[in-house]
Amino acid sequence: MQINVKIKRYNPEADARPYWAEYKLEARGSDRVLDVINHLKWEVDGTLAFRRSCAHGICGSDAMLINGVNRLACKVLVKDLGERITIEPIRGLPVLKDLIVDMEPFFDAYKAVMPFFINDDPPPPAERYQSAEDRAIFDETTKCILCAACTTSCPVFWTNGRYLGPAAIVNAHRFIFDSRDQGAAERLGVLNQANGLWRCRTAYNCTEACPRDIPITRVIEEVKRALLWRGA
Amino acid sequence: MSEDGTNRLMNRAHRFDVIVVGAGGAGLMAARYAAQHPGVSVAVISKLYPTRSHTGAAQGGVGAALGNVSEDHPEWHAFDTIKGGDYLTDQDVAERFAVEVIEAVYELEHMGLPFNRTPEGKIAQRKFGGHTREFGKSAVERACYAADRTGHMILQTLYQQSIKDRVNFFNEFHVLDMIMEDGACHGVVAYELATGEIHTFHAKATIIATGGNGRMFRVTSNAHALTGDLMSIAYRRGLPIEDPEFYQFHPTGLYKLGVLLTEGARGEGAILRNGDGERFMERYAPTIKDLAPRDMVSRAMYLEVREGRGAGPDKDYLHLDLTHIDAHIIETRLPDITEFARIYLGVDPVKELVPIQPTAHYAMGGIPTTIDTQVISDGQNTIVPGLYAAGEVACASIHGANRLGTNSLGDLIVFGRRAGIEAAKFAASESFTDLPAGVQDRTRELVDTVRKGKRTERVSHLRRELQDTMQEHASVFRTEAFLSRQVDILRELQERYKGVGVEDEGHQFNTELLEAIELGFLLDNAEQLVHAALNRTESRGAHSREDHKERDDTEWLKHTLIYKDGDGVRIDYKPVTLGKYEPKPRTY
Amino acid sequence: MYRGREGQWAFVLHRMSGVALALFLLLHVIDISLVMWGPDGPFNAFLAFYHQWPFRVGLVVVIAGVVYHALNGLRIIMMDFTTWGVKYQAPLWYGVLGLTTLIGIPVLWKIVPEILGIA
Amino acid sequence: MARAAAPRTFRDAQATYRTNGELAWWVFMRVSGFLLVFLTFGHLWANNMAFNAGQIDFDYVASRLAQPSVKVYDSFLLLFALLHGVNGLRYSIEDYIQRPQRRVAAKVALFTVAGIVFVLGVMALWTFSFSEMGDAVRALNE
Ligand SMILES: Cc1cc2nc3c(=O)[nH]c(=O)nc-3n(C[C@H](O)[C@H](O)[C@H](O)COP(=O)(O)OP(=O)(O)OC[C@H]3O[C@@H](n4cnc5c(N)ncnc54)[C@H](O)[C@@H]3O)c2cc1C
Ligand code: HEM
Ligand code: SF4
Ligand code: F3S
Ligand code: FES
Repeated sequence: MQINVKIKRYNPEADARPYWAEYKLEARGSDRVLDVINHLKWEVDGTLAFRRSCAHGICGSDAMLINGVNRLACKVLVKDLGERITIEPIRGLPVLKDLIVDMEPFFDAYKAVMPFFINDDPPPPAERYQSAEDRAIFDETTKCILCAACTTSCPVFWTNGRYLGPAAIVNAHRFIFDSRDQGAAERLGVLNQANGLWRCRTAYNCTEACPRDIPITRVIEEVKRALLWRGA
Repeated sequence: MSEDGTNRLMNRAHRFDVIVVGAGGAGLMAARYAAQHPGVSVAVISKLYPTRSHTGAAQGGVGAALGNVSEDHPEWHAFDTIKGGDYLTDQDVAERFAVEVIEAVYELEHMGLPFNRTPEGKIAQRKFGGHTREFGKSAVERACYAADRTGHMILQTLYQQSIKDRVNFFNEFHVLDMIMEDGACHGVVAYELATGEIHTFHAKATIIATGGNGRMFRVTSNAHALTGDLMSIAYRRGLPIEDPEFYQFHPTGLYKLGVLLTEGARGEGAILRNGDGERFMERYAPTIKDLAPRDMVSRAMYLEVREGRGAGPDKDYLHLDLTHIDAHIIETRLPDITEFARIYLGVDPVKELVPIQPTAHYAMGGIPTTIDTQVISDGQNTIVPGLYAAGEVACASIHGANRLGTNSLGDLIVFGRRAGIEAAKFAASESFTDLPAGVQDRTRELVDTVRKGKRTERVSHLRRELQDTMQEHASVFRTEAFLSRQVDILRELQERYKGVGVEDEGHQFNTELLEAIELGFLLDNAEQLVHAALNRTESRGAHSREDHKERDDTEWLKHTLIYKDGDGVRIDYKPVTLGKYEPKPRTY
Repeated sequence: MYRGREGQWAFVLHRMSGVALALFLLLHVIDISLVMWGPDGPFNAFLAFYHQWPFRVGLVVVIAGVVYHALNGLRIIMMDFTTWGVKYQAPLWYGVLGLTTLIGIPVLWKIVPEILGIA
Repeated sequence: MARAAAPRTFRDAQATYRTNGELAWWVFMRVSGFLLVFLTFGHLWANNMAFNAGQIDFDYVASRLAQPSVKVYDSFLLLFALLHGVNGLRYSIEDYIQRPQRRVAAKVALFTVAGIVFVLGVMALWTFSFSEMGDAVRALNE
């Protein structure tokens, strides 16, 4: 079918400000949006810049604002969008070129919650044991691919870039609720700061944007309660 | 160069004791262990953000004989690996691997990796293709897994630890050359995507961990970024590539897309069916049926299609049947692949058959190394000082002619770790030498040729032709006629490649430029594969010649080493390290 | 405009109503405190000014804002302190809107005639 | 620009938090919100439903404020609504004003205004003897 694609473009070396570019092309309903923009790049305009790698929703490179919602370009099909497709860079992070944004602030927020396993006891010769139930508690938050779709869909983050954002909280949850980990208190402490957890206004955009179906708002609420009852 | 220019040049010269190229499982493991060496500075250079590496796509599991579910031993694992590799596996490497992978898996667990658990709370394990008890008696639960995202967990866990360890990262830096002088490696030269600037990374030891090259085929499970860059760079620098003809096709890729459905699905009981609904693997591998090694299953699938028993209007695909498996097991142990089928094909695996076809998956060959991951430059195991390789890009050779499922993740952690330790040890004992003059010259030339190219050819068209013809002529079944034809095609494509150029004249995030350069790398990878395949007149593992159907141990029990030689290639050999397992016919 | 769903709009309305109410509150306390100047002070004149119809309509909006904000506040509290609140956040929000309307009917029934001067 | 992303450490992270202030305010918003449901609804009922708000005048207000129970009720309403509302406004300031100096200025202004309003409110409620003014009040006292 014939589709109409509008892309918000910006080349810092040539353009004073971002502008909308429109393209008409043939596509199949089963094409991914990534196939569409690849086609544009390969056949129409080589200067179009975006990130991609795995092409099946696993690497987290290509979160974009597609038809008004954050998604991975490789995980949404043309048939689910219709003939008019609008693509913008994700919001709240500085746009570097076309659909490429600066991910450093995002990763900084991630790093701030100490997203790594902490257990200073000498490890046993084999594995540390963990019951299947304990493992299940944080299963969902281990799925995160750091695509930033959530953080950049959050209305609080759009205006307040100091907010650590849902992705950081998700990754803190991953460890706070791991029965083997010993760093929960520190992490909760970080989240307890002014721009941490308490900035979340339960807007649910993050949950709806997450390509890994992580129930982010629920996760955030779990961390809020943990902080409330355990204290920091 | 202006004052200012020199200054900027200084900022673009970096010096670390150990440089790791690639931030996948192998690279991050290497960085971690190198950094643990006191006083050794380490940096990782990656063309992608680390967590975007394709290790994150690995699904099924990592094989280690923990024996958590049923009795298991490293000897059994080693044997399966050797037999799976059709006896081209170096047996000393496989034996060491089977032991060390157990330690490495425990270490990953200690780093926090969230494996699934058995009812007793141990690491859960499941069956996987080619992994057996007592030297081939029946399938054994050896794959340690975390749902169907084991690779994701490994990648995340290692990246997390590298944050903890304060590893230096240069993300979105594309390595385009190695600094080689007098047969030794002194670092790499890289192009910074954000600015278009060229940086020199001076190192005492360089570890290459850049993953695979599946993008030379049309239907592949590999990411867009897997273009075999360093295999090509090493090759251009006069180093050999080992066994490139052995390229694995994974049986269960989503029809047309190539997106992988893990073998773990069959480990959980899924069955392959042809267009008539028959469980055809019973005819090809009576004992372990659907869990036979990948080369055998992919060949069986090709034969089914060729003999008219495919499914669909064009009878060109087959089916993976999960419908008899408990829906809860599917949703909990195979959630991701279930989602892939639903999203990309609109098929619900719980209720429907999933259309599949073999998909280009894994390079058994690569940059040749010793068991300690030192890169070697010839069949006499001459070591290239300061150069190490690990992961899919390397060939130690543990996978031989065909890799077993789960052995790649094992490879990453075992040899990634080794590379880190060895490189750090080497770096600690060496001092920096002066860099040769004009270290950036080759890179500048490479970039400039593409930048100023004539643009008479489109990169995407050449790449498509490469992928189509490789799929056609050099995939699961090969013949002399097809391969020779492909040699000609590649020569023509190489010629036409000289006419490529880019529309994007900018410096910042010029992804078009890099795609063009990557295509050049891919062409080299294809050249290595096709020439080696044409040369090897036998069928072994993943290399299946219809004009030479038998394995020929008298003539061909040896590794290929292929070199670039002017515009052509030169082929040399390296003996296979044998051991207690005599090559036998491979039946399952 | 980001095409968010219930949660986003619940938040936007909650914030808008909250800010509006807070600003209104500040004004409201000031004008009521004018009583301190006694019956002959500015108070009555001020109120007469407020009794013009646009302000009375505004007051209806304020009441609607309070009702929405209060009910949605309760929704937020349920999400924060129960394990099921998050799961039912969208239906709860529709409940908030429904109840706000429901409460609005008698309020309008009472006040509209007053504004129109019928009552 | 070369960016060797320097990872943060435990200490960097720990240095960023000190108090439980935000947690306390979060709890307060919920507790006060819950109380405010009753306080505001009661207030609205009394002045808009049980009375015609279009007829509110000095006498009406004075007659209400002459009752001790109303004084107490309104004091609670004033206190909770003001704290709740001002903290809510502070949230908005944190979110929408990104320049640090301006943010501080906005907060200072807000707290000053809120302080003045609070004092006004308290004075109106407690420092005047309405019984000396207005006919209605007198009537009430008789
Ligand atoms: C879909 C899929 C499923 C799989 N499932 C399994 C499984 O279940 N079990 C198993 O054992 N194996 C599995 N494999 C195989 C295994 O995942 C890979 O072989 C392995 O992850 C490769 O890891 P690596 O570290 O070598 O490279 P990668 O993870 O691919 O990383 C390569 C790194 O090199 C960097 N790089 C590349 N080129 C350059 C350059 N020029 N300059 C700078 N950096 C560069 C990239 O940025 C990246 O960081 C699977 C593979 C795929 C594709
Ligand atoms: C009537 C009962 C009320 C309830 C149940 C209530 C509840 C709440 C709750 C729970 C919050 C926190 C929102 C969050 O953290 O996401 C909140 C925020 C707020 N409230 Fe109220 N509130 C009430 C009345 C008021 C009143 C009378 C005012 C005005 C003075 C007010 C002004 C605000 C403001 C400005 C916010 C901040 C909004 C935001 O940050 O998004 N509220 N309210
Ligand atoms: S939580 Fe979901 S949306 Fe957010 S970064 Fe992780 S995967 Fe992406
Ligand atoms: S969108 Fe933002 S406000 Fe909270 S629920 Fe998600 S982080
Ligand atoms: S390309 Fe990897 S997530 Fe889309």
